[in-house]
Amino acid sequence: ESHASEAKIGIMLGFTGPIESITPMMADSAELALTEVNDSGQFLSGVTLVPVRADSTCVDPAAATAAAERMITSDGIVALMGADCSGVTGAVLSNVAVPNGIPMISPSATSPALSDAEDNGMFFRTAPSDARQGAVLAEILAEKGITEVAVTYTNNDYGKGFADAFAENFDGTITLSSPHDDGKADYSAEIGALASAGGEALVVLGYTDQGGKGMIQASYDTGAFDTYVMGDGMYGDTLFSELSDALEGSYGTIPWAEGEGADAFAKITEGAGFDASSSYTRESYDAAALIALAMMKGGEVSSEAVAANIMDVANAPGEPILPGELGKALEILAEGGDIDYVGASGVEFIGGGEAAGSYRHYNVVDGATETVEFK
Amino acid sequence: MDFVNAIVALTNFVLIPAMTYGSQLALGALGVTMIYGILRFSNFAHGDTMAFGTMVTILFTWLFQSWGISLGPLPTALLAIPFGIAGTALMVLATDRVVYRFYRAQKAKPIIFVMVSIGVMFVYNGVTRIILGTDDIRFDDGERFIISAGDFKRATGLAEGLGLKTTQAITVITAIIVVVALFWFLNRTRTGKSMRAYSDNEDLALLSGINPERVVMVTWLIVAGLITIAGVLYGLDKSYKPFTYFQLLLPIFAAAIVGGLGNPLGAIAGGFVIAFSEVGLTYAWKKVLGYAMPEALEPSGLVQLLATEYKFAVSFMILVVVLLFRPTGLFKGKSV
Amino acid sequence: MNQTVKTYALFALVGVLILMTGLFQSWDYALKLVAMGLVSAIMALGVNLQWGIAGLFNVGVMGFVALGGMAVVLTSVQPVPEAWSAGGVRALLALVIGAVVVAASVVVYKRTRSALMLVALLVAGFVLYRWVRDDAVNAIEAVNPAATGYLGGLGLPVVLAWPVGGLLAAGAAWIIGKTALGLRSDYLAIATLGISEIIIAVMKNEEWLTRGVKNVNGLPRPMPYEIDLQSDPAFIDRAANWGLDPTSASTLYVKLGYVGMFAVVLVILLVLAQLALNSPWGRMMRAIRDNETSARAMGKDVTFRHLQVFILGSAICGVAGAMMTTLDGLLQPTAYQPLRYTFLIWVMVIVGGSGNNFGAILGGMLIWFLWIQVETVGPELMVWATSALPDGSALKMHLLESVQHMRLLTMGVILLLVLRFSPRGLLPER
Amino acid sequence: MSGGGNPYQDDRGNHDASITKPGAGGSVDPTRRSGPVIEGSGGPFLIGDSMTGGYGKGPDILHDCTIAVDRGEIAVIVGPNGAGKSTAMKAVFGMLDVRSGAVRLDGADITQLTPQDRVKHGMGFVPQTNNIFTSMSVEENLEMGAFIREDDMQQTMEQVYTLFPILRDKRRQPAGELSGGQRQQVAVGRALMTQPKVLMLDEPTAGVSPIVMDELFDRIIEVARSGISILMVEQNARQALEIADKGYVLVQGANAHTGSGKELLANPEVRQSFLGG
Amino acid sequence: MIKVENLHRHFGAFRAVDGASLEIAKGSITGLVGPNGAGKTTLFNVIAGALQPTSGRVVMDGEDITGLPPHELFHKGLLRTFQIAHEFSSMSCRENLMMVPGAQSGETLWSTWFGRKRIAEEERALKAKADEVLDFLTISHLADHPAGAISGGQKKLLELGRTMMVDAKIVFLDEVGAGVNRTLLNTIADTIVRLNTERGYTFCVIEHDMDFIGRICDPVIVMAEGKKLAEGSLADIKANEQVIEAYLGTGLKNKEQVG
Ligand SMILES: Nc1ncnc2c1ncn2[C@@H]1O[C@H](COP(=O)(O)OP(=O)(O)OP(=O)(O)O)[C@@H](O)[C@H]1O
Ligand SMILES: Nc1ncnc2c1ncn2[C@@H]1O[C@H](COP(=O)(O)OP(=O)(O)OP(=O)(O)O)[C@@H](O)[C@H]1O
Ligand SMILES: CC(C)C[C@H](N)C(=O)O
Ligand SMILES: [Mg+2]
Ligand SMILES: [Mg+2]
Repeated sequence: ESHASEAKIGIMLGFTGPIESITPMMADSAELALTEVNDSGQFLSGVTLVPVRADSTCVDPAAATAAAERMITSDGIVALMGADCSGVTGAVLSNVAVPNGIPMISPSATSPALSDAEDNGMFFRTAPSDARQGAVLAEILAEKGITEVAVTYTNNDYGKGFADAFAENFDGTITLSSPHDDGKADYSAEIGALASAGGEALVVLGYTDQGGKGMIQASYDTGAFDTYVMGDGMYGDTLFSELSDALEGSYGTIPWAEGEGADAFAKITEGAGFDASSSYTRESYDAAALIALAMMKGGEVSSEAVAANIMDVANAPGEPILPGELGKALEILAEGGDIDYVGASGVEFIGGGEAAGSYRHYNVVDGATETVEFK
Repeated sequence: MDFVNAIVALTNFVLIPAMTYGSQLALGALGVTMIYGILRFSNFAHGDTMAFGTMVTILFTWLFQSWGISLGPLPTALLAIPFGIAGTALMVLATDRVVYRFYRAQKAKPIIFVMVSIGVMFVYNGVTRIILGTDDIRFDDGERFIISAGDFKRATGLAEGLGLKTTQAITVITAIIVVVALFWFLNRTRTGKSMRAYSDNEDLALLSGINPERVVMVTWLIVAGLITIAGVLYGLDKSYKPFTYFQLLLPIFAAAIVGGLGNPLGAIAGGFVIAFSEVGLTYAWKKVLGYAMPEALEPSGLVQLLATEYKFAVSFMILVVVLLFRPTGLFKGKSV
Repeated sequence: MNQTVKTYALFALVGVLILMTGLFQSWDYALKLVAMGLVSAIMALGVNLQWGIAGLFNVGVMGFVALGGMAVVLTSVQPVPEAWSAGGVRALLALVIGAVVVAASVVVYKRTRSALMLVALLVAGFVLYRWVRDDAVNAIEAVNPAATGYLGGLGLPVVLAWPVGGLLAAGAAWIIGKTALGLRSDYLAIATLGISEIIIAVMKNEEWLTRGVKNVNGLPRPMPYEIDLQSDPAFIDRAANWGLDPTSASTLYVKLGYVGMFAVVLVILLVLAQLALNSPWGRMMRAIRDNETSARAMGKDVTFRHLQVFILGSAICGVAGAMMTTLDGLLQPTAYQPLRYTFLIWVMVIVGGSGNNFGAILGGMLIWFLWIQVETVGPELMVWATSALPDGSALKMHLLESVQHMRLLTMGVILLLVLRFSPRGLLPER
Repeated sequence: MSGGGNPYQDDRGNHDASITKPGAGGSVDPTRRSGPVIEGSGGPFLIGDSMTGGYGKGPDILHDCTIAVDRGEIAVIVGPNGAGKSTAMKAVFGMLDVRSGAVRLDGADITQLTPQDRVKHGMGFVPQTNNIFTSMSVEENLEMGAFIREDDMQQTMEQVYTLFPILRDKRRQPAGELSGGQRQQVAVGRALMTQPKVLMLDEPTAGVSPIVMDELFDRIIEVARSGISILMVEQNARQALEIADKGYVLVQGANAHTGSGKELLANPEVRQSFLGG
Repeated sequence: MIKVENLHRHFGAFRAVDGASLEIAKGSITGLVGPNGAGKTTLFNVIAGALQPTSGRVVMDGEDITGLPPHELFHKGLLRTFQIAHEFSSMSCRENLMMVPGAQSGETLWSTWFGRKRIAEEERALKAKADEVLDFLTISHLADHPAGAISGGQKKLLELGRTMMVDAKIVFLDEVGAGVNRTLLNTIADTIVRLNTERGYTFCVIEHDMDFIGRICDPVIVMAEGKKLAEGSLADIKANEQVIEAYLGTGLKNKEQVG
C-alpha cells in the first residue's frame, strides 16, 4: 500500500538491549542519508524516502523477525537497512527477507559466517567480514615486530569469529585468548588471568562502550598491559578521550576508506546533532545511501531494483561519490550515467555483496586518533 | 625479592579488585537484605533502583561541575551523593505510596510484593533510560590513582606493579563506615530496635506502640541511601550504564543469599565470598607461582583452575554448595 | 462476570486483536505473532504447572528454553564427520567420565560423610576429565572453525528435536530438583536462577558441542523454504487459484504450517494438563500446595511430587524452546537473556492467571502480542503524551527520542495494573 | 492459602526463602491512621459497646457484642471455639473494623484509634499466639514493650523481673529459645512494660502445663491487685471464672450470659454447655 | 505396638529428647504428659518421621522404623494429627477426606490420561466412604464447605476423620485439647474412645488437661527433661511426688483470697 510518491526504507537496529548505546547514532546516520536524498529533490521524480525504524534488540531473534515481518508485510518497506548484530541479522535474513524478497544491507553484521548464508542475492553488508580484519590486524602486529600477545574478545559470534580469524593469521604466540561477556559488573578476573599469561600487548576485540572498555579500564587500573590493539568495535571518540592515559600509544583498525570519504562524512555530520564518530555510523550512512542509489539506478521503487543494482552503483566504473554528494549521484544516474559509490566507509563490494573492506590503521595520541595508513 | 613480587602481583590482581568489587556487592546486598528482612520480600527492582540513584547523582554532579564546584583530588560525585540519595528517597517513597502501600493495606502476601517489584523493575528500567539514555557514562573526576602500577614499579624497583585507585579506597572505606553505622543504628538506637521488632513480628510491634508506616518509611530511606551509595561507588569505579546495573542484580542476590538473607553481616560476607570466588577461582597462578617457585619448578601452563568465562557460573556453584551445607547461609538470616 | 464467559470474552479479545493486526497491518505479521504467541503460551503453561499448581518459583526458565534450543542442533543438524574423527568419541568419553565422577562423589559422600574424600574425588575426577577432554575439544574446534568447528548433530528430522528438547530440559530439571528440592525446597528460586546462568555459560563456551557463540545458522525446517515454493509451478498454480501472488502465498503457507504444528502441540499439552489437574492427582497437588506438612503426614510424598511437577514444567519449557529455535532457524546462545526468557514469561503467567491453564495460555498470547505491538504503540503514546509540549522544545525532542524504552515501561505498567486490580490474573484459578 | 476471599493473600503455598521471608506477616492494616478521640466520661473503665463487625470484607462475626471491665477488676470471657472471643478482644483493641458500636476508655470514645495509638492511651494486649519477638533477647522484648515511654523504664523492668524471676536469669537469651510457659511470661511482661491501665490477655494459659498455669493465674491476680484492669479470654473456664469479678459467655459473636464469675459457675446451663459439665 | 529405645534428639548442645525409652501397648489409649519443654512434641516428631533422631531406635510391631519419612510411615498405618489443625483450607471437607487414601490410581499421571474409567470408579467409592466418615463425625452438613472456614473444633474433628479414611493402626494426637472448648473436647474424647473400641486404633495422646486424660487414657506416661519420668494409671501418677513437683503443682495459691 505504499504510495507512488513515497518509498519506505526499514531501519532495524538494537535500540533496546546490549548495544542500545550505539544504535541511535547509527540510525541517525542512515536517516541523514535519506534526508539528503529527499532534500536533493532528484530522486525518482519526487518520490520521498521515509525511514521506518524497528527494534532488532540485537539478541532476540523472535522479536527481531516479528519486527521485520511487520515492516515488510505491514509497513511495506522496499529494502531494509539492518540488522546490526550478526545473529539477528542471520535470523531476519533467512526467515523474513529471503522469503519476501526484500534486500537487506547490514551496516555492522561482521560475522564471517554470514558470507556463506543462503541469501538468494538479498544480503549485502557495508562492513567487511571479520575474516579480513583479523588478517589486517595480524599484519600490523607483524610489521611492528610484536610476537607475543594476549587476546580478549567479546563473547559473541562477532568477537569469537574475529578472534579466530586473528589467531589464524597471527604469526606469533597468543599467550591466552579469553572471552569477556558484555554488560557484566566486573572484569578483574579476566584481566588477572590475561596478565598472568602475559604478552607485549593486549588485543581487544570488543565493543567500545561494553566489556571491551571495561577490560581496558581494568587492565589500566592494575597496570596489566600498556599497549592495546583494538578491533573495529572498539573505535569511539568517547573511549579514546576518557581513557586517553591508558590508550596512549595503542593502536587499532577500523573499516574506513582513505581520507576523503570519511572527512566528507565528518563534515556533513558536524551540525547534525549526534555523535557521528561512534561505531558503524559511516557504514549505516552508506547502507542507506546505497539503497536509494540502487533504486534510482533501477528507475523504480522496488525491492528488485535494489537487489539488482546495488553491486553496480557501489563499484567501479563510474564517478566516485562521497557523502554529501548524493544529489550529484542521483543526477548522474538520472542521466543514465554510472557512479562508483565510495561513501563514508569506502564502499567496495566483492562477490556476494561483501564489502571488500579497507581498514584504517590508527594510533591513539592524546586522546584522539592519528591515521597511520590505510590497508 | 621474587617472593615480594609474588605477593604484589597477587595483591594487585586479586586482593584489591576483589575487595573493591566485594564492597560494592556488599553494599548492594545490604539493601536487598534490609528490604527482605523488614518488608519480607526480595526486591527485583534493586538493580534498576541503583541505576536510578546513580543517575540522579550524575545529574547533580554535572550541575556542580558546571558551577565549577569540585572536591580537588576526590570525585565531585561524592558531593552529589546526598542529593542523589534525596532524589532516590523521593522516588522510592513515591513508589511505596503509589504501589506498595496498597498491598500493605490489603495484607498481601510477600510473594505478591515480589511480583509487584518485577513490575516496578520494568518501569524504573524504562524511566532511567528515558531520562538519561542508555549510554555508558563516566563521571569520575579528580585524581584517578592514589598510586598507579607504573609509579609503584618506579618507586620500589620491583618487577610487579601495584595500582590503587582513589575510587577503590573510597569504596572500601565507605563500605566499612556504612556497615558500622548501620549496625550501630539497628542494634543500639530505638528506631533501629523498633525496625528489628517490626521485622520479627508485625502485629506485636503494633501492640507495642510502634508505628509501622514509620518503620517502612525509615527502611526505604535507608535502602535509598544504601542503594545510591552502592550505585555511585560502583559507577565511579567502573562506569554507569543502566544495562550493567540491571545485570548486577544477580551477583547482588547471590551475595545476599550466600551470606544469609536478612542478616547485614551476612550481606557483607556474601559480597566478599562472591567477589573473591569470581576473581580468585579463575585466577591463573602462573605469574605468582613463577615468582614463588624455584626456577626448575616454574609452571609452563597457566595453572588456572577454571577459565574466566565460567566465573559467573562459579559464584552460583558456590552459592548452591553453601546452601546445601548451610541452608540458612553463612550467617543465620535473622538479625533484621 | 461468570468465569466461563470471561474466558471466552478474553480469548475473543485476543482473537480480535490478531484479526485487527491482520486487517490493518498484514496477515503475515499476524500469523507470525500467533506462531510465537503459541510458543510463549506453551512456555507459560510450563511455568504455570510449576508455580500455579505446585507453588514452585522457577526463575531459570531461560535455561530450560535454551536447552530446548540446543536439542534442535544436536538432533537435526547433519553430523560433521571430520570433527567426529578428530575427537568426537574422546569428547563424549570425557562427558561420561564427568558424569561418573559426579555420581561417584555423591555416592561416596552419602556413604562416608567425609568432605575430604569428596573434595579429593572431585579434584582427581576434574583433572582426569580435563585431561581427556581438552585435546579432543581442541581438535574438534580446529576443524574449519569459520563454518563448523563442532560435532554437529544426528541429522534427524527437526520435529524430533521437540521431544528431545523436552528430555534435555527434564534431565537438567532432575539434577536441579535433586539438589534444590531434595534437601530443601526453600531455595529453588536462586538455584534455578544460578543454574540457568550456568547452562547458558556452557552453551556459550563449549564450542565443540553446539558451536558456542558462533551460532548455528540455517537449521533444518519442518516446512519447505518459501523460495522453493515460489519456484514450484504446482504451488504457483494453486496460489493463483487462491488469488494470491506466489510470494505472499508462500510466506502465508509456511506460517500457517508453523501455526498449525504449534497449535497441535499446545492442544495436546493443554489436554494432558487439564486431565491431570481435574483428577485425584490435581487434588493431591492442591493439597500439597495448601499444606505441605499435613500432606506429608497424610502419606503424600511431597518431595517426589515437587520433583515430578518441576521436571514436567521444565520439560514443557524445553519443548517450547526447541519449537522456538526451529521457528527462528538459528541457535544463538547470546540471545538468552533473563529479562526476555524468564521475566517476560513470568509476566505472562501472572497476568494470565496462575493456577489456570487457560489463563497461562491467554497470558502467553496476549503479552507476546503486546510485547511486539508496544514497539509501535509506544511511540504513538509518546507523541500523544508530548503533544502538549511546544514543538521543538528540548524536552519533547528528548522524549520522542527515547520512545524505544516505552516497551519496558509499558510491560511494567500492565503488570502493575493487573496485580492491582486482579491480583490472581485475568483468569484466576477457579 | 489461608486467605479465604482475599485474592492478595494467595501465595500458592510458596515456601521459597530466597524470595520471601518465611513466617507470618501481620494481620492488621498498617497503613491506617487514627481518627479523633471524642472526650467524655462515666461508664465502666473500658467498654466495647454493642460491637458489630468482622474481618475485612467478610461476614460479621460479632453481633452487638458488649464487653466491659472496671478499674482493678478481672473480667473473663468464655465460650465455644469460634464464638468470636479473640475477635472481640481484637475489636476492642482496634485490630479490625467494627461496623457499628463503640469502644470507650475511661469515658472517651477511642473507636477511631489505631492499635498503636491505643497503646499510648494505656491499653496493653497479649495475643493468643505469636506474642513475643522470638529473635530478640528477653530484655529487648521488654524494652520494646516500653517503646512508647519516654521516661526511665528501668524501674518497671525491675518490677517485671520480680514478678517473673525466671526472666531475669534468661534476659540475654533470645526469647524464641524459651519454653512455652516462659514465653507466656515474657509476653505478659512485655505488655506490663507499657504500664497499661488495662491489660487484655487472650488465653494466656493455653498449652501450658498445670503447674505453670497455676503460677500464671497467681501472677495475674497480683497484677490486678496493683490496680490494673484485666480482661481475659480463657478456656480453662472454671479456674478463670473462680477468680473473675465479671464473666461473659459469648456464643456466635453475641453475649449469651453475663454475670459475676460465681454466678456463671453456678448456672447449670452454662456449666452444661460451655464448661464441659 | 510401638517401642522407643533410648531415643535421643539434640538441637545443637540442647537435648530435647535425652534417652527416652517407652512402649505403647497395642489397643491402648496412652496419655503422654509432662512440663512444657519436656520434649513430648519432639518425641512425636521423631517417631512420626518429621525429625531425624540423633540416636536410638523406634520399633513398630517388631519392625525398625527409625527415621523413615512421614509418608512411608503413613502407609504402614502410623498417623498423626497436629497441635494446630493442619487442614487443607482451600479444599472442601469432603475433598480433605478423599485425598487421604494412598495408592489411588488417579494419583499417577499416567492413569489420569489413560485410565479415566478406573479413576471414576475409585472416586465413587472414595466419596461414599468420605460421606460415611463425615456422618460418623456428625459434620455431614459441612461436606462441601471449604475446610478453612469451619470452626476450630470442627477442624479437630476433621483431623480425626482423616485417620478414619484408611486403616490406621496407631494415631498420635498432639494436644487435641489445647484451646478447645471443654464441651467439644468431650465429644472428641468420645470419638477417640469409639475409634479405639470399634476400629481397634491404638492412640497416643499428648494433653495438659488432666480431666481429659483421666477420661480416656490408660496408662499415662510422664516425660520430663527428655526422659520418661513415670508411668501408670492417672491415679498413680497423681500420687507421684516427682510428678507433682515437676508438672502438676498443688493448685492455686491465691484463689481463696480473691473474689
Ligand atoms: N483473620 C481472620 N479472618 C477471617 N475470619 C477469621 C479470622 N480469624 C478468625 N476468623 C473467624 O472468626 C470466627 C471467630 O474466631 P475467633 O478467633 O474470634 O474465635 P474464638 O472464640 O477466639 O475461638 P477459640 O476459642 O478457638 O480461640 C471464626 O469463625 C473464625 O473462623
Ligand atoms: N527446632 C528446634 N530448635 C531448637 N530447640 C528446639 C527445637 N524444637 C524444640 N526445641 C526445644 O526442645 C525442647 C522440647 O520441645 P517440645 O516442643 O518437644 O516440648 P513439649 O514437651 O512438646 O512442650 P509443650 O508442652 O510446651 O508443647 C524445648 O525446650 C524447645 O525449646
Ligand atoms: C553492531 C556491531 C557491534 C555488531 C557486530 N559487529 C556483530 O556482528 O555482531
Ligand atoms: Mg481465640
Ligand atoms: Mg508440644
